[in-house]
Amino acid sequence: MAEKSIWQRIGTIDYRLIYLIVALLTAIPLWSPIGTPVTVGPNVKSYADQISDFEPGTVILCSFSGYMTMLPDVEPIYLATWKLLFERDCKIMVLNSHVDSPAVIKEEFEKIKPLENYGKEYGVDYMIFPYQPLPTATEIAFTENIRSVFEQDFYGTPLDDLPMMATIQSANDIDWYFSSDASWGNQRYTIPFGVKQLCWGTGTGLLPFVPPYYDPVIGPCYGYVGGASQGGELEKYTGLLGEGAKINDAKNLGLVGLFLFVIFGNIAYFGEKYAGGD
Amino acid sequence: MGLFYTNRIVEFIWLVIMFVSVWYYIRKAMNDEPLPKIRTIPATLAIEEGIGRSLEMGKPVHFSMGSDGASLTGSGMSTTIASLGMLRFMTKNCAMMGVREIVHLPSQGYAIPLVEGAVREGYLEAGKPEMFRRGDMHYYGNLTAAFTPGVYESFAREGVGLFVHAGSIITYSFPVLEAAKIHGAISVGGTPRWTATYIFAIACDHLFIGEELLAASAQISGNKMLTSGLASEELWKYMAVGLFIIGFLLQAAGIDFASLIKM
Amino acid sequence: MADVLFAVIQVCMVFAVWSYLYKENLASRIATTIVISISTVFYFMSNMIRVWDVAVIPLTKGRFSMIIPIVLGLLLYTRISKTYSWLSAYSYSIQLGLGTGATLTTLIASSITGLISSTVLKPFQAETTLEQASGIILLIGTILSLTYWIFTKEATGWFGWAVKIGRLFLMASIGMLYAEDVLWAQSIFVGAWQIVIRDFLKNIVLGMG
Amino acid sequence: MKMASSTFWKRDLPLLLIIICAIPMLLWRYIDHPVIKAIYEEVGTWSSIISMLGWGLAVIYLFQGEYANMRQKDDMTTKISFVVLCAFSFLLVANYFITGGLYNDAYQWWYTAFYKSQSQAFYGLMFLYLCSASYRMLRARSLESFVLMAAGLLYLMRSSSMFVLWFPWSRGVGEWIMDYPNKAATTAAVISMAFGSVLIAVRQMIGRERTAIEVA
Repeated sequence: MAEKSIWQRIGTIDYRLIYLIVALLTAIPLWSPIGTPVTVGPNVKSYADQISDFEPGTVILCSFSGYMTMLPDVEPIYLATWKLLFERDCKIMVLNSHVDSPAVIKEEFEKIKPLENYGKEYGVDYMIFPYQPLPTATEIAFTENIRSVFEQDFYGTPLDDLPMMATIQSANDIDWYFSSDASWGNQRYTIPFGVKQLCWGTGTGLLPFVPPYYDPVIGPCYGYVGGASQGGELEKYTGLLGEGAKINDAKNLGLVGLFLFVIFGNIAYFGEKYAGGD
Repeated sequence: MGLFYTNRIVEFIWLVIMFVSVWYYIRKAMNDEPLPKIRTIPATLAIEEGIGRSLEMGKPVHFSMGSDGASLTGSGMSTTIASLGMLRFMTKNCAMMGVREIVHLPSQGYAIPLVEGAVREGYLEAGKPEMFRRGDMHYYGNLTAAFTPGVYESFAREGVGLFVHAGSIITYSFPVLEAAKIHGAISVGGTPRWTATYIFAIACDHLFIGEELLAASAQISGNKMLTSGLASEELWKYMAVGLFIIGFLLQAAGIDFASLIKM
Repeated sequence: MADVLFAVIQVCMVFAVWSYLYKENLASRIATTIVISISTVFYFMSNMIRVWDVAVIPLTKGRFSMIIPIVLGLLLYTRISKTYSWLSAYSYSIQLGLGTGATLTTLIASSITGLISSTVLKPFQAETTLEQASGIILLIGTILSLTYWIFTKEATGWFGWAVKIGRLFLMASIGMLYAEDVLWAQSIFVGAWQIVIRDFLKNIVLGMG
Repeated sequence: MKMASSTFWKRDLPLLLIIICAIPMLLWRYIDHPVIKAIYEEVGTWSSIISMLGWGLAVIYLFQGEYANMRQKDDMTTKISFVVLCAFSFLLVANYFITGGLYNDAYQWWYTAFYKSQSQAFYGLMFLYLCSASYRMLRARSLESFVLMAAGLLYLMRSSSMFVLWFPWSRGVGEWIMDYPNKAATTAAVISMAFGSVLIAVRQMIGRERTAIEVA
């Protein structure tokens, strides 16, 4: 059997070695952080600035799709956004769009403590809907009349008993809509009702769908933040530090590993192509 | 207050054109008049080749429309229907060649009967309804973290000659395609879900890019009524290209195109 | 004690899954089975409790129209019977009908005319020459990318070139999608490491929490 | 005669039902009338209820499939797996009745301990798979593959603070790729996908899309 050339050897590194090196590069900074400075991107600034400009009494519907698996990627964004929102005088409705979301949101609000830290009371300043899958027809019914889909909140209290819901009947009464999806998920609010949208927690490959809909001046999507690295940026920009900035180093070093292997792969390819099997 | 919303006229005209054009081409197909010829989509040929290869290797063919690829509402609905068409075609071919087919079911419980129905119809069309086995339809619950190892394990246990992964697929399916490669299968796949297209570009032997899947499903069905739909869709695409160009020219001439199109 | 047990279960589950990298084994299989059962049963129960709240209770209080979706939902189970399975077609028809009509309501304005208008406007909203040039690249790129999905014309001659250039735009986008997913998967990987390093080693074993 | 009647009940009536249900749903967009809105408010939730009820089928299929699997294969792993499946399912149902809810702390303790760690560990593996696939596949074999690789790597650089520190220009280039070439391709993909969706919807509304009904 012919011996492998140097290029072939560089080009066929055992995949288990790749796994090991990348895994270690990611794990080391978690044990002992390096502290790489974070730079804030324009879309993150635009997102935070939009929230800061909310008028008192702004009604917000947050479509919350946080689920346990994806939390490391998006939780820093959610936590920083909740804090930003609770600092304003807004009315917040939370629409759970994943079966895990009620558990996640309970945990997040326990961390944030809206009443103790921001003086925000459940039912007066914010409320949570129960989880229910919303196919398109059901979602349109919801936009037409919220009570046609939800008669009670997550805790079983009738919506009419919540003071903040007295003036909120349909999507006509909603000013801003927060959702992870800029393309399909926003249509029922932005098109018929002209509700403005902000994209949050846009992970799992939804981020590239934002640019066709994003325009900080004319919308329909006025700002977006997606992914753990942008979570760190949002924390830095707003001064609300949390987990996002902490895991930044691990992400950086892991990517260095990936880059090195891609470079090796290309060296092997061009070496074999131009220098032959020597 | 008028009965009709007056700020949705352009949109409504689009809709009317769409209905009329679909109806026009359906009439043409019903009258056996010639329809525009559709170019061959290479990945469709690979499916038939793959089934033949599986027969030679004595390995089964696997099909999956993704772990949550059977939505019946929203933009995923058309993909679900296209995938069902593809599954039916594959099953028919497998049955005719005597190759075992294993189907990995999507998580949506309400859609399982549709998938099972497509398989049954496929066997029926091939004249071999007795080949249907419910044991070859595998279900893994409502989570990709369970779906992927389940498919992986099935490849290892049963072997795989061809893996067709087509539907409303999300990026979590990447490890499944890697597994098919590791087990020596030919993999064919694609999704109109643009965000997940890259997994097929990186890990598949033959892929359907974006909406190609919908066209491929119509093409392989050999059904003139289905291909007639594609002809009307082509017309809309030319209209869209025309609107891009006209819009640019109008805007350059100082006419507010955005207001016109939102009329 | 509960915290220790919690951290131990978590770390065991993480390593059971990661052992999969070596080869499939009993531990990884059990971990998967646990999650299959948890995800299916939890989702099923959550849905059934909700059906009880939004359909059954209103029905008992006199909202008789709720009998229709309940019967339609139950008709899905006729698939189990060979004789009556055709009855499930009614459930699907109504689901598809509602879905089809609802889907069409906003699709044209959002995904067709809305996108055409925002793309056309981009070069005219530009403030710098670079932005203007980029806006024109965007417009041309969109038209050329769209040519890839024209199926009735063979990709030869000038049209072939249009498709080829369009494909380059598609590839750039696919490359970006890939990168975005790498970042996402990496975050989750870091999350799993946090379970091992922060929650187990630092907090439980070394008591640093 | 009997055959014709059977076709009506099994194929024609379901097709007709699609049309009857779809038309008022669509008219909501174009006609401003309280009756149409009232129909939505009443019928809209049906869609959700039907799909929620359908999840029981998933449970049936799961247990049926796993049981068949165990009967088919005589290995210990499959048997243990089936026992674990039954035990955990029972545990989760019993836990609901004992703790009195799905979202209380006691219930969520079990759910989180097992499910969160397993799913994060599993999806985390995807990062490793992506790294090895990147090494194998991201090679500049042609202009197209070069563009794919360059766009991907530049976007990764743009998203990493360390790379932005080393190569400050990468942020601007990464943003540009996202905002222009990616936007062009995504816009085209969304438009063509929308056409595909409209086509199927229109075919259903004129009674010419039979795929789902034929197989149901």
